[in-house]
Amino acid sequence: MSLLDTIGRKLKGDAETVAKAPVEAARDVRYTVAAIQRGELSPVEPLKTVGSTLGALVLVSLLLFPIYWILIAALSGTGGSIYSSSGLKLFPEAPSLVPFLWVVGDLIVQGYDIVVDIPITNVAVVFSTPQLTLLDVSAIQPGTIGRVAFGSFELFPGFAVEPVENPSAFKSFFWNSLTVAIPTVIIAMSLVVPAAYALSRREFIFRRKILFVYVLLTQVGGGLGIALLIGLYTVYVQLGINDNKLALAVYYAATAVPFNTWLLKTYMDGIPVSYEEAAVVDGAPPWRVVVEVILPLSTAGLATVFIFTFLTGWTEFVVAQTLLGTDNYTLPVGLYSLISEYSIPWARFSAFALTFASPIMLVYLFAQRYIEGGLSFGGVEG
Amino acid sequence: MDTMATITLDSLRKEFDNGRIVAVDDLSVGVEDGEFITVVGPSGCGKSTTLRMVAGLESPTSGHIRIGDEDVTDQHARKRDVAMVFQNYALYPHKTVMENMAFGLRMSTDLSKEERRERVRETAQMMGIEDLLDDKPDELSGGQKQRVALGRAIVREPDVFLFDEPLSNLDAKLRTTMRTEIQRLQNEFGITSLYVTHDQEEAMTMGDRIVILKDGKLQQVGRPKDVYENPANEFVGGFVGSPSMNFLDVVVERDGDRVVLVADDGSFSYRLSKSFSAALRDATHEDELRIGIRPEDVFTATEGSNLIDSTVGVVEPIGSDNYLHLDIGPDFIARVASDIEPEIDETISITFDESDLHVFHPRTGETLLRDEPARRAAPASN
Amino acid sequence: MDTMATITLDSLRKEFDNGRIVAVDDLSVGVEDGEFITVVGPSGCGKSTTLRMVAGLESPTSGHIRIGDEDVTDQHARKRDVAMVFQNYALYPHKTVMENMAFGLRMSTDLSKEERRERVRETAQMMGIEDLLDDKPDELSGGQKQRVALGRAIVREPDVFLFDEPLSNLDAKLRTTMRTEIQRLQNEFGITSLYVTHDQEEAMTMGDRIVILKDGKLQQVGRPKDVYENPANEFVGGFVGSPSMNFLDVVVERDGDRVVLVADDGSFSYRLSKSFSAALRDATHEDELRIGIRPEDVFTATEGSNLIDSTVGVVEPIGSDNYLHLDIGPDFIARVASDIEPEIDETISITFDESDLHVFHPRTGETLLRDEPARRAAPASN
Amino acid sequence: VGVQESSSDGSESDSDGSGETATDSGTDETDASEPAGSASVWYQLAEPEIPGRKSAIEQFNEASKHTVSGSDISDMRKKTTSAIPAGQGPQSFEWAHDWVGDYTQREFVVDQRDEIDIDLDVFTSDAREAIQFEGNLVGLPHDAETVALVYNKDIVDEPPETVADMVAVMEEFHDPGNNKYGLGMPFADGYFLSAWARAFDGYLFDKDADPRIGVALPETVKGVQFAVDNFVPYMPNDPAYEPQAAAFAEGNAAFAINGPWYLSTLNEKGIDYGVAKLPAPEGGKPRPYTGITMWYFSKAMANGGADADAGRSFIEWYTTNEDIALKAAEEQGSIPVLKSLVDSGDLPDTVEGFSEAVKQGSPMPTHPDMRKVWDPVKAALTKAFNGKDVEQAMQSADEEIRSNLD
Amino acid sequence: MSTASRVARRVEDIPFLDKRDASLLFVLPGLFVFSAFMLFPVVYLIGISFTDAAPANLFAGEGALSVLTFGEATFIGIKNYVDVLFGGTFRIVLFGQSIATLPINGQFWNSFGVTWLFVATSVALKIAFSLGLALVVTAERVRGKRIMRSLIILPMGLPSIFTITVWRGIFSSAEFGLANQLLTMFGLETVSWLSERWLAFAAYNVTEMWLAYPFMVIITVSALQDVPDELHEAAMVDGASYVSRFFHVTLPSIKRPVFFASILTAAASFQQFLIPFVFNEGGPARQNELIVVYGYREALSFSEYGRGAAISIIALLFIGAFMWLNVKRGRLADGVNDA
Ligand SMILES: Nc1ncnc2c1ncn2[C@@H]1O[C@H](COP(=O)(O)OP(=O)(O)OP(=O)(O)O)[C@@H](O)[C@H]1O
Ligand SMILES: Nc1ncnc2c1ncn2[C@@H]1O[C@H](COP(=O)(O)OP(=O)(O)OP(=O)(O)O)[C@@H](O)[C@H]1O
Ligand SMILES: [Mg+2]
Ligand SMILES: [Mg+2]
Repeated sequence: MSLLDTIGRKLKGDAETVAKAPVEAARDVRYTVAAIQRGELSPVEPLKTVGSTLGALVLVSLLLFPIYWILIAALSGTGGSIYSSSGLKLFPEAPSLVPFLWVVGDLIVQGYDIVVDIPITNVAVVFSTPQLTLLDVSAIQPGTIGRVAFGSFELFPGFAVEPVENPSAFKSFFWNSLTVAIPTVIIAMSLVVPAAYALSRREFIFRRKILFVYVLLTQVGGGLGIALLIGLYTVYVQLGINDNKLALAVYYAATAVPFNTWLLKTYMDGIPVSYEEAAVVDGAPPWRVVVEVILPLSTAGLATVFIFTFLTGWTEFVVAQTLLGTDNYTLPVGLYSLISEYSIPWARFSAFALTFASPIMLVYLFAQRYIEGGLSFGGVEG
Repeated sequence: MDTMATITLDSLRKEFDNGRIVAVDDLSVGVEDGEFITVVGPSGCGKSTTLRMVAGLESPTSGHIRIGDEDVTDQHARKRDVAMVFQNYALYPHKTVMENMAFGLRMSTDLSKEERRERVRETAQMMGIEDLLDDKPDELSGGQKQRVALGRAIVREPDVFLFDEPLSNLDAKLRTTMRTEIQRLQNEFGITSLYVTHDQEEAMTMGDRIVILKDGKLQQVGRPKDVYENPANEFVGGFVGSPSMNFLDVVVERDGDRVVLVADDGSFSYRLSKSFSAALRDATHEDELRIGIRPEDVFTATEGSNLIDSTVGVVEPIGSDNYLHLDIGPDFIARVASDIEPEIDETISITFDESDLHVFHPRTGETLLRDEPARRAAPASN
Repeated sequence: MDTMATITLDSLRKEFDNGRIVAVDDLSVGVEDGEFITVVGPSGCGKSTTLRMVAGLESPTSGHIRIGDEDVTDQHARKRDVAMVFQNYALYPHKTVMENMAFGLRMSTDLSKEERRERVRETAQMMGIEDLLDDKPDELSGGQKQRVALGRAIVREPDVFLFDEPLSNLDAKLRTTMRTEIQRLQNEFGITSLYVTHDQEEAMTMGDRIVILKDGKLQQVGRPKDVYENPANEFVGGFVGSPSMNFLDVVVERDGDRVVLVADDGSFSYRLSKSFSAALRDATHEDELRIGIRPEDVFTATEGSNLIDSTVGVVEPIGSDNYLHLDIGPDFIARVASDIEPEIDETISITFDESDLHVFHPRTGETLLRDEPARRAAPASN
Repeated sequence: VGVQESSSDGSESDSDGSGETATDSGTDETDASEPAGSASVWYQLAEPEIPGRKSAIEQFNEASKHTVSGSDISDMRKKTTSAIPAGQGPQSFEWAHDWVGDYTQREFVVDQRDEIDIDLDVFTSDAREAIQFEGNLVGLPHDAETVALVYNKDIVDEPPETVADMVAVMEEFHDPGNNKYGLGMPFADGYFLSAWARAFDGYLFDKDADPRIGVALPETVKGVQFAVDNFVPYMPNDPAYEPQAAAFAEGNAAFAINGPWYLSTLNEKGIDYGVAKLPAPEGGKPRPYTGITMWYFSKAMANGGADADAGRSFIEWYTTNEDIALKAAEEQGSIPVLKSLVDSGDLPDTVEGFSEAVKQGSPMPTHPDMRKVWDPVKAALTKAFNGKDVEQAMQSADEEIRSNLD
Repeated sequence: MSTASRVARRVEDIPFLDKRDASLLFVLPGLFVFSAFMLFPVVYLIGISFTDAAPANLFAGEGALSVLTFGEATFIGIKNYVDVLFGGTFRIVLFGQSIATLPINGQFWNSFGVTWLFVATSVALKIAFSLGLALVVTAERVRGKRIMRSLIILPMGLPSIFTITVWRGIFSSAEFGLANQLLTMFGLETVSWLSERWLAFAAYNVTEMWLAYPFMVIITVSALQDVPDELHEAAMVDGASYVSRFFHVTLPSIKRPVFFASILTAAASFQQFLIPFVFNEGGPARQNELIVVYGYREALSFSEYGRGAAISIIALLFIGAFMWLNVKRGRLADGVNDA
């Protein structure tokens, strides 16, 4: 799959850049210092750079402070709270991983018995796969996290660790979220990609009208969810599909259609027609043109649409909460159910939210430039 | 190539915007098997449109296209056995050079993967790009990209080659090199080719014959030398050759059986020979004419008849020669040897041979004295 | 302009990427007031970088730039009284032509709005673009854009004009027209100009003097004719002039006091005159040499000494002349009159004047016989 | 039958008489060899309480032929209001009794007076009263809750008897500049403030009184004013629950006025606390609203059938099971409503404190119109907390309630 | 593929469609699903808004058919709309003086007004802040821009319900609320954020900004990167200072993408639900009840589905008109078409 290949290569490139960053920075500093020493560069220049960078850093830290703040709450043990009457603390006093352990729960791969009947004979051979215990939170000992993977190396020195009884249902929420988000992505992509291609490359009846409607509904679609909730809920209930993850996924996919179609269409507009023409002249039938040329060249757009649709399924709360029954709670609903009538168990709540968001954040971290590319409304320029 | 790959364009017409734009207008041209035809004309004259119709990327509004004996007018681009080289190369950025070159084979033949690679490797070797096969297009320099684009076309061994300004993105030096390279390849393979350019020098040097378009209409087809020497009209005369042909508006006066051409502002007069006068009288009865004289046919002289005095505006040295901008007419240039370096504002005398004179209809711009050989045969008879 | 706007570049050096790329290397050039200097060289040789340093858009790593008497090395771009014309015109797309042209005045003078409009209108009239003043750039054709870009620079009446390949996006014909226009304006205003191009013909025809760069290093500065006739080294010889100078590797053999140059494959020999031989012996003791001869200096001959037999590869007609590709050396071209049209593979004899010979060091490429006048004075003495 | 065996297992584990009631009822039903049903029950609990609830359900499932599945709901009001009318609701859900009137009127819950097999007299009278509305019995109670005075034993030696005493202690300890506070009490919540609003014979809502809405009565205003004067100066500045709770939970406040659910937080934080009844104001007595947590008979039970049986027998078993009640009392500080337990004196000290507070107060009104009282009162209390004129604030709340009731 | 082409051939037979219109088939599935799941509920909602629908009657009736009859709700005409718009009275109070009493529904119009105000302020804030931030993380002098850009979009990955709950904590009125601690750090008095109307409104704005800025910043950054360097350089040579360049080059060049993003985000602001709901349920005293919250509360908290639907429809009309105006005026659909 050349798409994955490309992504892999880009990731590797990114990783290399990140890895080389310190070396490069050192080189930069040495070069600058040398220039100053030779008297070729006024020392003010690097100072300006340092100053601006520091300023930007401060700004970024301020922006991210809320996230850091809840991380502290999460690391402050089960009693952690963002309401701290003892004033602002920049570091957790008694750092503890218990809330996270509580969220993650046991990571145990059950052992399976594989029975192979040997033909003719009456003998059956039984293979038992070992039970693979990555993490057993109820039996965990202080200083053992990371031992499985890192041998005797303690991964989080200084963090309190204790056995956790009754870990959260995170895994089941996680599974639910996955089974909502993945169909959402699949359905949405299969609706969006052909439409975006057609809107970008073909001329047909009602094309402009559809585009207009889509642009009109780009945002209305998503947000109206709440206003439409009553209608939606009634209809779903009457049809008896309200507690159905697939139905929810279809709904999410539907809401994602206008914006993402439009987004991808805009992105595809930026791909020079000559690639397509080259492929046609090379003898490629239309679908191969799309598969071999258009799609690989739309990577950034596709990645953006992928992330956006996935996010819809992954983080949407209000509709999921209304439609789904407890067994099917997705992560955000599960998260919200931690809140009881009066109080919020902040440490667990934060740990839950951060665990829940960290894959997304990782994706963002690496896909940032795709999203940037995918969201550069080049076609809007006019 | 075992088939006869002639190309016949038969009253081709292409309209855009519901007929508001006529890009190509009643164009009929026949291309012999193995011939290299260059298509030239100012921007927007319909060169690309013509080429794209041959490739099948546009369908003609009316008229027919035949490749060999087959009428391909309604055939899909991918069914036509043509290869095209695009202005921006249109190399698939996500594929390696190898994949780029093999793509056409993969689409239009059923060679095995190994065979394809073998074919690509052979071609690459011939083009001197075998070391680049694993690179992606954006790692290549302009010239290398150009070679890959050529290689991609060649490897398919098509019936017809189409080039749309393939060299216009290269710098002057590289352009000359690549030009020779394309000529070499064409000599080697003898594939029927249609080559679009807006650079008349390129058209002249490369084409077996040259097609000149203006506003979608055919102006002239012919061997470069013929076109240069016998332009069909003022436009062709001015378009072909660098620096451009000089044009002057003159009034026809009679002096016995001789004709005297007098500048409309009276600044000079030029007396024609008897035979030329007779020919001219046979050709037209207009009182006014437009004459053309090529810069290299203008020479400085100090004695003799038909001397024209003029002031030097600018002297442009191009090394091998000098261009003198003279005030005889608008943009009047004489190309003289590089050791003739008059001062600016100096007055010099120039003249030219009657045989080098081109005579055009003052309004339609048609060439009036077409049958040159007769006239040329007696250049000294004035 | 009342101030003396000379430009002095003093040991200018520019490094990129922390010194990994040296774009400009120890460049010293002085530009007279009112002079038009063209800077030429292959792609990536540092032309743009040099120009941008003068404009203040890059700051030099070391060295100094003076405009007039003032050292502007550390001055911000907007404080320098320079105007620049960019390759892609860089017209503000959202401003009308009027606003585009008035913007510089608005920023750098304190003329009233009315005065500014007046100035713009005058300039526009001069440039023949007064009808376009209310249009937006994207409604203009390439040539019109170019005119506006020029007008925008001119209207500010700067001390110094900088051009970065301003014509490279235009087609051949328009390029010639605009070239003349720029020359006319330059004559009219006499503003000191630095004009970057990669087209040697443009450089030759336009420049009062021409600066040739390669790999960031100055190769030669001089009047176009001098550079053409006395290239400082093989690179300049090959770069300036079209088609390129032909180069041949020869072995120096002696025949009494005459020197005979023998092709290294023995295919021809060329016997030098006594005086030339003496001069050559004075200049170098190398056994091998590289000689250069310009295509227009090669002529066909049937009798006389120093005849060289060669096979014709390709005949390129460019109208006024024909280019013969000969098998004497790699890419050996002779420019001959257009009526000399040998068949392909025909063997013809050519020769050239000793006085047109350029002799280069076989390894360094330096010109070995610099002092031409002496040698030129006695061309007939062989 | 196996079922009987397992239910008698259940009775064996029950220690005394009240346990037998449950077993009896179970046996009565199964006699008729009716089919086994399955019921779903909803609850919305704080995280620490969930395991206990789960094991209780498991215990029931083991002991009964019926199966009950419990779900922790993330927003009970929203979920019930949307799901129950749509026929998607559970057999039962657990909530305080204040929805009794409203939900009965909206037909979300149904009367099961004739269906149940237990004697309501096992419950305290307040609890009995709370689960009925206009003659409908819409659920069974399992514990009571109210707010009481929680004090930090490191700071306060003896719980104060009067507000004046309490103010003296607070005065001494309060020092917001150094993060020390006298009291943490979610002021803006009518439930928490009811003790004081009603301390001088005021009331918020009384379906039998005239006017029914007592928000703007001078007596009520006086009560609120009293709270404003005596407590607000010693509290953190945010009237919401979380910050108020945080102050005491971190050992930074001398007193808290809060409910039993608060104790798990305090245990976690390791605060050495005591619970006492509310101190008396001068010239009045604190009358907190009490909430009776109950299992509602949801609409899904209306048509009877095995599933309804399952739900009902679960509720009956749960509400009459002393073990569960006792365990909840010990672990969550909840106040039993089983008379047998209330009178037994086995309750932990903290629960005793709450128990006494319950005795001080009276159940929240069950009338549906009460629903429209809370929000305006909350707004008025917020204003009062922020130093606005109390009378005006209560007056406008009164107006709003009236206009909403039209 | 072959079925598709067979269908395509069929379609060609329809007189007014020609061959190229077969491409419509690529768009139809998306359009259909979207309509089914979004437009049908809208139509349904419109239907409900003319009835006295409440949970009790709406779900009555059996089977899918009763969807179409709205259960057993009865048709009451435009009463809901009349109630929403004109029910009740609205006192205009100026300087504590009641100057006029209008026969309109004060609650609705207040909600309506505050919603638009919120749209205006939050969008202005979002644009200004994101633009500033985007300029910082693309500034030439700043090192490590890529990493910073990756970092600042992280908030987009947090579930908004969580984020908003956290911001509720930040804006706690308590002395130790984070916002108040900041004030204290600067030597200011602490304030009661959520219990004072305009402070609460400000808190909504800040939170909305934090929620929305990553999206805006991404768009702005990519727009900024699309501004040709040559334009800046031309302006520099023309003598323009940083500020002039910002106004004459940067701003006009990024105008369209930013405008587009602003419209999207304006629509999002208009439909903001969680922030007011979680913060103080649109309080204090329903003063900041944004329109969606208002509709939601009417519908679900008070079980007046018909009324809630009417409110939602009115909101929809307005946001629809707003979008339509902007899309038309900004020629957003055209722009993409001409590209
Ligand atoms: N797809 C199209 N829609 C509308 N008009 C078009 C289209 N393609 C070309 N034209 C118009 O047809 C005319 C001929 O265009 P064409 O591209 O063939 O010119 P060209 O000779 O290739 O010019 P250039 O040298 O600039 O490439 C032009 O006027 C152009 O504007
Ligand atoms: N901002 C930059 N960062 C790194 N390298 C640069 C930068 N600008 C130029 N260079 C490098 O400096 C060298 C000279 O570049 P420059 O643009 O001056 O060449 P040029 O002569 O103008 O070429 P061209 O004819 O292609 O415009 C090149 O090798 C180029 O890659
Ligand atoms: Mg073209
Ligand atoms: Mg350059």
